[in-house]
Amino acid sequence: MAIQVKYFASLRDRLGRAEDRLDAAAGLTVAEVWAMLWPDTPLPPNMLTAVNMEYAEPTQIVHDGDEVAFFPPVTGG
Amino acid sequence: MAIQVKYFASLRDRLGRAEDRLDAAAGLTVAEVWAMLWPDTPLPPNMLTAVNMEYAEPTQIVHDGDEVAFFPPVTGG
Amino acid sequence: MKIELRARPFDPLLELGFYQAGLSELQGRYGATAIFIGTMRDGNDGEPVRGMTLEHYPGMTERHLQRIVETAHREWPLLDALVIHRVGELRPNDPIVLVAVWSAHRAAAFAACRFIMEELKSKAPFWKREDTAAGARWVEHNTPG
Amino acid sequence: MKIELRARPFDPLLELGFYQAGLSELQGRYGATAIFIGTMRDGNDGEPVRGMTLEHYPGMTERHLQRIVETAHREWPLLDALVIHRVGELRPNDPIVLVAVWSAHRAAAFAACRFIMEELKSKAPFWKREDTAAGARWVEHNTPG
Repeated sequence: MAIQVKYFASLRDRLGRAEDRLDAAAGLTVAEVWAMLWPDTPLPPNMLTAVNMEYAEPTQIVHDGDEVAFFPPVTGG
Repeated sequence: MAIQVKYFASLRDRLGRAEDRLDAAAGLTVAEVWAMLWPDTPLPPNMLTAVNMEYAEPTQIVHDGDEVAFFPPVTGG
Repeated sequence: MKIELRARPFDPLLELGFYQAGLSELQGRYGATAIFIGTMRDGNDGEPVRGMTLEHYPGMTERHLQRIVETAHREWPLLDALVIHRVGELRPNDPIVLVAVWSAHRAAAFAACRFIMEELKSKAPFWKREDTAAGARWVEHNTPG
Repeated sequence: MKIELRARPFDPLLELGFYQAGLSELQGRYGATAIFIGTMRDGNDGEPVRGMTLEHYPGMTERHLQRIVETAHREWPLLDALVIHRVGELRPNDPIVLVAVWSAHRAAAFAACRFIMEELKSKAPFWKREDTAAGARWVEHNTPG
């Protein structure tokens, strides 16, 4: 399956890029998507995750074509 | 002593006048000011009273030159 | 800080704009402005209302509005506040009251704006008389906040 | 109901005036308008701030703002609501966010306006980067509401 991955704000700055594309076997969780892309970098504490623009737990299973996002706490308003 | 008395809103309409002047012996309370002016008309329930533009209890003593006001619950805003 | 009674219709957004333009020394310091505008409705208690008269107690009304805003200033870290309240004859859709408060942060701005409105409605001596098809009637109490 | 992101500076009072002018069928029905305006301050955490960049997650931000306002509409008897939020480069004193809600009575208007702001600040994916003398820094968390 193909997963589109996005990073925002301070996390994007830290990683040095805004997007990734992951081709992997089906059945991965959000946390496993991160671990496959960043095997040497644990997801920083407090980071939030979204799947297809909905907030998601790290344990949520992703599917082919999903967009997974990682970002720090929001600070709008 | 001389007391200036004011009535507002529905109370003024009911009484048919906006002001009274009372000349009386010293030491009256707000309630007694009303009773002297309107011996046959009990102060309608819920009415509020003020002395010199400060909310007052019916038991407050009034003094020469004071302005006493009687009015219904306020409905501004 | 400005507290004003107005005998003629006023435009709350225009007033706000003018007033805020005068707050040049606060520019960059306020992060939060909370505003409430009360407007005359064309009906109340299920009956059409064609007009309204707002009576007040000259002197006492201004004094209590002033005190309410001063209390808000003591209670919360406000940078400024503006209150304008109509008196006299109103038509439906006429603004009745404008309350605006400026603060560094939103918690104080929201709380103070709400406080000023609740205090105003319970303590400032104003009285509404509504003009309905059945004649004039005094509003007996305010809607709970 | 209107929810908008703006990439350029906007005038909240002008926007409010325009929007409310379009609410002609609500005239006489709303007795209460509660408004919040968030403005960029020129300092934060004791340090001068010269500018700010507001990043967002295109698509997700709009979706969540929409949902927040819809939730407010379900929770309170609102007549209308307007939310405008900046993205991009801001200077001190630039408006960041405008939230306005119209209702018959003040309790619903106040509560819904506050709710929308708190939800927006905790759920809508926006991120602030401040430009200070020491360089750019990401704001790590919002001031508690």
